Amino acid sequence: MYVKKKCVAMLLAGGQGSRLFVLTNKIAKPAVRFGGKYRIIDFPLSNCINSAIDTVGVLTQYRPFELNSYIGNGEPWDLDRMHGGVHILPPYLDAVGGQWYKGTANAVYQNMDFIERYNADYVLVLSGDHIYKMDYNKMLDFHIANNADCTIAVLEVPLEEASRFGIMNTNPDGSIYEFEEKPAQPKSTKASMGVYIFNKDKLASYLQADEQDEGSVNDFGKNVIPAFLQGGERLFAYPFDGYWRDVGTIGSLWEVNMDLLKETPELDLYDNNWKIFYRHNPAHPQYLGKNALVKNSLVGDGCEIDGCVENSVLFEGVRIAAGAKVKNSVIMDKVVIESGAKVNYCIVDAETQIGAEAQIGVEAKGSADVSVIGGGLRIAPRAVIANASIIGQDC
Amino acid sequence: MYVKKKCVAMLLAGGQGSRLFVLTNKIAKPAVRFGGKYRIIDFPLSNCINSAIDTVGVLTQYRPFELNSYIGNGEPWDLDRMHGGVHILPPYLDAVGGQWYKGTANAVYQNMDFIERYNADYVLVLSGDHIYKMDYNKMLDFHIANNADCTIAVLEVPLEEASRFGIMNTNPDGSIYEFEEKPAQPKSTKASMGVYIFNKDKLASYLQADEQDEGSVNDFGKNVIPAFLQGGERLFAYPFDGYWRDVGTIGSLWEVNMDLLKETPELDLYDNNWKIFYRHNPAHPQYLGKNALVKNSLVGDGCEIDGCVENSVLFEGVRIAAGAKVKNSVIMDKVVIESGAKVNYCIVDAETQIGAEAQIGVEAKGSADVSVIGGGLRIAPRAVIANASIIGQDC
Amino acid sequence: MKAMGIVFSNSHEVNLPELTSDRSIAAVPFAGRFRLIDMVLSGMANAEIYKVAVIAERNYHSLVKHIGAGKDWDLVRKNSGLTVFTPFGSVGQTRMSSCRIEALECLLSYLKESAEKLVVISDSDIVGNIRYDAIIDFHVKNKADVTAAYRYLPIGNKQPFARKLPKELSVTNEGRITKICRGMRSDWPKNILMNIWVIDRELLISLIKEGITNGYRSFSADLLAAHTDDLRLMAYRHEGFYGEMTSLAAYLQHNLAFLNQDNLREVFGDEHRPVYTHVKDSPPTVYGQNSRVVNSLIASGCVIKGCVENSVLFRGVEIAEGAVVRNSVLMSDSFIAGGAELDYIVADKGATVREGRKIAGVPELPFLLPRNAKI
Amino acid sequence: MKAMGIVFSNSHEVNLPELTSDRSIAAVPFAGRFRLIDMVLSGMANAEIYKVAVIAERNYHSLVKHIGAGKDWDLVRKNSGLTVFTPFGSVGQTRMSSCRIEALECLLSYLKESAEKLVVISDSDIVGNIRYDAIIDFHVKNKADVTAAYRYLPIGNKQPFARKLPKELSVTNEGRITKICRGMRSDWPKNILMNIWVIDRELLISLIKEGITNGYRSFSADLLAAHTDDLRLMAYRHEGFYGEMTSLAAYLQHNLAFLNQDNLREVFGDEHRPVYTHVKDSPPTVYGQNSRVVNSLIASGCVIKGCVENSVLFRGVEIAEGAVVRNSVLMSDSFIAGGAELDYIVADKGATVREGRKIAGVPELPFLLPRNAKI
Repeated sequence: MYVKKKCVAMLLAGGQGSRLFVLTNKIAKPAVRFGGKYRIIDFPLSNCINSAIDTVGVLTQYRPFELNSYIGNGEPWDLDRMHGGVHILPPYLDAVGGQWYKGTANAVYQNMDFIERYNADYVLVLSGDHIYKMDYNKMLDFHIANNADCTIAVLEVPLEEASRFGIMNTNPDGSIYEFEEKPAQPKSTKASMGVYIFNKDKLASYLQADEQDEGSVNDFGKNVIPAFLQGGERLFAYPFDGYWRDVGTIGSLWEVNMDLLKETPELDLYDNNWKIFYRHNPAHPQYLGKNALVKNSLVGDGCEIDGCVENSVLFEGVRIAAGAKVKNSVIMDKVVIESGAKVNYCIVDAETQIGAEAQIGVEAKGSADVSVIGGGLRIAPRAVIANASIIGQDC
Repeated sequence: MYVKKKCVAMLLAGGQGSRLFVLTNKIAKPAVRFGGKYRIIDFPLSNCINSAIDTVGVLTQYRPFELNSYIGNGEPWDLDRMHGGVHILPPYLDAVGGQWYKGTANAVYQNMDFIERYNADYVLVLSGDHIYKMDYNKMLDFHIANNADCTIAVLEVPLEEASRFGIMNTNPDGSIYEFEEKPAQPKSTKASMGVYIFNKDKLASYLQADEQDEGSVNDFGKNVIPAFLQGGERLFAYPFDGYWRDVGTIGSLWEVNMDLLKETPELDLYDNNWKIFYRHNPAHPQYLGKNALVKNSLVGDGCEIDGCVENSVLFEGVRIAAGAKVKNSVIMDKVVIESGAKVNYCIVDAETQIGAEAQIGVEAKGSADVSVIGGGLRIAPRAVIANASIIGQDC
Repeated sequence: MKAMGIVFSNSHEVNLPELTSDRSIAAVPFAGRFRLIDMVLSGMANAEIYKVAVIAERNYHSLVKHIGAGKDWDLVRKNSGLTVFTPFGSVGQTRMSSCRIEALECLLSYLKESAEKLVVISDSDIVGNIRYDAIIDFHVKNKADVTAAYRYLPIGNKQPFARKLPKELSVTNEGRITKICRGMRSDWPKNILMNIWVIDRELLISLIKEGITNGYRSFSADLLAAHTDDLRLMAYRHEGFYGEMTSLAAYLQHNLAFLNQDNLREVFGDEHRPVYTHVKDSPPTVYGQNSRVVNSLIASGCVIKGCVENSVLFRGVEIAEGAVVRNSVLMSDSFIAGGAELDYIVADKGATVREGRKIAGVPELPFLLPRNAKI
Repeated sequence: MKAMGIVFSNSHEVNLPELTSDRSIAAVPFAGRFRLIDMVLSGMANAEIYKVAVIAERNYHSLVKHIGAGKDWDLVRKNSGLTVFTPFGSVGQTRMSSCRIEALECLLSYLKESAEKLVVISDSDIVGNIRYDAIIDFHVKNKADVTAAYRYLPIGNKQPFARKLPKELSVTNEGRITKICRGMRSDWPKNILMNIWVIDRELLISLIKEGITNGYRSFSADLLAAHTDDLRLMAYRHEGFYGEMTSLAAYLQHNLAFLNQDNLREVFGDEHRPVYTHVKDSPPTVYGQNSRVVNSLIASGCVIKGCVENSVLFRGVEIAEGAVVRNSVLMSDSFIAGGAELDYIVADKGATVREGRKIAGVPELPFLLPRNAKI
């Protein structure tokens, strides 16, 4: 017995995110940490529950352990429900054998049963790679008001950057007449955010057709949306004008973290009416010791800081000894930085230990120089690591 | 952050159960219905929570949709926990590609991370194919008291049947010196129930070795237990003397249901201290109409019965019209039996409709004659179906 | 539109003292496997009302045990869900509230902290599958300030005796309420107020304050009645099955009403608007070799070896071979021994009737077997 | 061995009236992100006690809001979990209980319906990471009828002033209790009863009945003291950090004790025995360009632009540039404007200190800023 749901969200969380290098060796990209407290996937999940969409399928296949256990029963996002809630949807085997997800569209196709189970009228397709706060319910109202078959959220981007995005060319009424993937000569500046709403029945039939097309790579952007356009369906562009970032590279991951240190950050994490929920670990409050000096920084619970921290984002349970100096860096959970170490323009992944007097990126000047130290490593005392290094093993 | 658990259960639920024919076309065997209210998997899950084992990994890969949604958040078994609880563990992809579970041992091997996460000292390995009530905690106490590396639950079987089982040959102290899979000349009558307790570290190292053995089929019974014996580990047989049935065939599935109709059933479902939990559907109480005649039968919620029912087990929401006759049968959820139809020695799977005046198994005399009608079918009015038929499509 | 719910759990217990001496009326068992409040809570959950306050003033232990944290209605939520408000919890409160307005007063800060636009208020002595979502839609569509649900009763329609008559509405053709008055006449009123309201949250807060200031006692007949001119009070007509617990006879009658399959499917069998209840994990019901059960509703976990006719049996009832039960409601874990005969009986939980005892009431005055009675 | 828990949420509020006028002592905020009851509930959950009754008699709204259905302690269970017992819920009960034994009386049927062998009883005004599992093991190993936890205090050790002294135990070398008496002397007792007991459930039921019959008032000093001969009363010595809320000075002192990292890690940083609390999904704390924070505990969600020394700040506190806070405890959502200076202050939730105001208490008599005070 399933309670009918007006709209079900399908969250694509299968990507490896290989341009994040050592940060996604062991975890899927949506599980990457952000902002001192969060993981990327907290944003679409919190957006869903804040938008009153309480049924979410998370499509995973790459290294899902940490992501699965992070999502767990869905309780942190109020998505632990008898009816609906969050469900992990991995690939599966049937009588004729199993297949891994071939593409984003195929992943949804293989899980149409999940959508049918809730008898949903609308399907919201989301990506697990983006940092933004958005009311999907308003987009759904827009979709319904336009009597659309598919609505795509779009963001205005500067014309000179438009050729990096999927661009929607629209009529004055907002309907889309053309979609161009990374056009050399963009005709518009409306970039797709990778947020789609479909009428369920239409989606089901196009996915079915896409599955039978041997030439298709089974991708929403490359295949399904063009097919909708070609089929003469009603596609609309829903304009969004808030903060939205694709966290695809080391540079962009570093920058979205640094964005939070501005005087008035564009991404407001302090809004009680649109909280970003996350899974909590029990921890004591942060302790700043007798020698601590912390300036222009964000710090999470459970930290013990006796050194100097400036222009940095510290996640939970970080320990920084007296005499250590951390600047312009992103330090993830349970990192230990020993006395006299200097860390500059660096992303240090969880549970790594930086030995005493080690020097990382001391010459670095900006985002192009950002180094990355993988998780669970030991950097020896007095080790020297140059700018823009990617460190994946102890050194 | 994970709370340490003394013992974690790994429930093998990946089997197709092909000898159940049409009953497992669309669902995994552990999801097969039993006893008017239950699914097979309710028994190991209820045994776990009643034994105070609150962390269960369910290893699935065959058609897991219905099983996944049945287990859901684990709430019916009080296994919806912040720490521990029930988790579905499907195969997954990592950086070097994915692999399906090759065998029971490989399924556990691929999920050692799950066990390590809870820092468990002991691993309880269960099968999702058996109907029985058992206190695993007593078995764990036995395991610890014997300082065993592996304990295997055994059942006394008649000597003439022993060659159908895996037989444990034991010393007077209960320790196992030999394991014989289906021996032609059984030396003992202690049959393995497929319930194992392992010391976690030992299990991890033997599974590692098993994985590297190219000749292994990665099965607990065929490979891992023999390896433990060969390695000189301490193996003990834990004697169990309650009701235990392997529901592997149509005949045995029919019989375990009929066992419940005996004057004093061996399997006591009415014991408030060892409840079998199950997922509830909202339903009204069963309604017996003005023409109803129900004798020696078990009936679930939501049924509406106006016909005759004898020696049968009716699941939830079954409708039997006035004038219909059901005898010696197992009628699963939401089956509709129209007026004048006769159903005898038959298992009818969920949501099937038996047309008016249809005749099924009217000549049948015993368990060898049992017919099976698959789920969601329509049997035409006045259709005649012979004894021991297996019906997989409308007719 | 987003709405929150308020449920009164002790309303009109005066009409059903036989079953409410040690439980609230919300917790009175009903229709074989339910308690009365199940219909209200399920109706609210089905209307996507996920924030519900239950006002519990007296005898609420069995109610609290039944609803627990609200799991069975999927009402365990992170920052809202189901909350039971009991008296004496607040600073300085030293006595039970004496009327609905005073009871609402203790919710003032809860109401102020909430963000929902609308509040749905309901009693819990109501039998029916109420479409709270339809009432909300009606309220919004009619731009109402307050909407009250009512049912229409043709004059002359015979109703069970009630110690306290329900209130009556005068309604214009457009559905506007022009008058709310206490049911004072000997015949039953025509437009019966169901004690279900939809109201703007901000307006409710100011009305509560006004009611306290003016010393009003009745929410409808005093407070709302004072605003028929200056507020837009609308009436929503409920068309489906509806019953009120006006007496023990009404209790028996409303239970037996579900032997009609149309009523049964409408109220308890609609899979789009299911009625949830606290699950007990009962096994199936067993019918013996010589059982004879006709036109009856039987919950799970019963063992029936005797004869049952036109009756409602709750979970775990045992009818021994040779016993005969007719036109009765037997609550959980009753035991009827062989040779006993029952007619028009309401047996509270755990009652035992010994061998050969014959007891009979009449439809308008059923015989009550008290809880755990052994006769 | 399977145990259930009983937690008193209003104990010894007389010692801390400043913070308990509108909340129970169990709900008093503590150590930056906790409330006192978090330590008890987490300790019980860590000891695999999954059935817990919280006795709440007064002012329990903030407590109930904090613990909700018990999710944060993983205590939402199908048929047990966390239950709050409030007065007036039971049949015929018309007044608050006047002592611990009377409060326990209202749990008699709950205790009788339970299956657990042992009951762990605890107050909630206790600071420490109590190993309830170790006390249970001690109880079982010593075949005790009742085990009481105590701490040893060398004579002469200076303790904060208390309106009501704790009780004292006389203990033999083997750990047997020979005497329980009220703390009457001007110097503090040596073996301080911690008001944590482990007791056989059946025995507890009979002791409650005996206590009621005899009109005893104190569970320990009257009831248990009467059984030092015929029952095996054992004493378990707690060795870790321990504090009692004996006064506002003690409250400040116990908060500041966690500026010592050993204490902090022992009580709130042990990952095998974590202290859970109701999560608020606060964002991280922001430190401004000119902030200067030393030797302080800071919860998340704060915005700190000024100077903080030897202090404890709860969630959402804002310290403006130029403000100076020393030796103080500031509860959630306090705001300290620029130029303000605070020394030895306890600020209740939502207090505001305006620009340039200078306030100071002393360690033995901190200055209290009441809830939402604006000065």
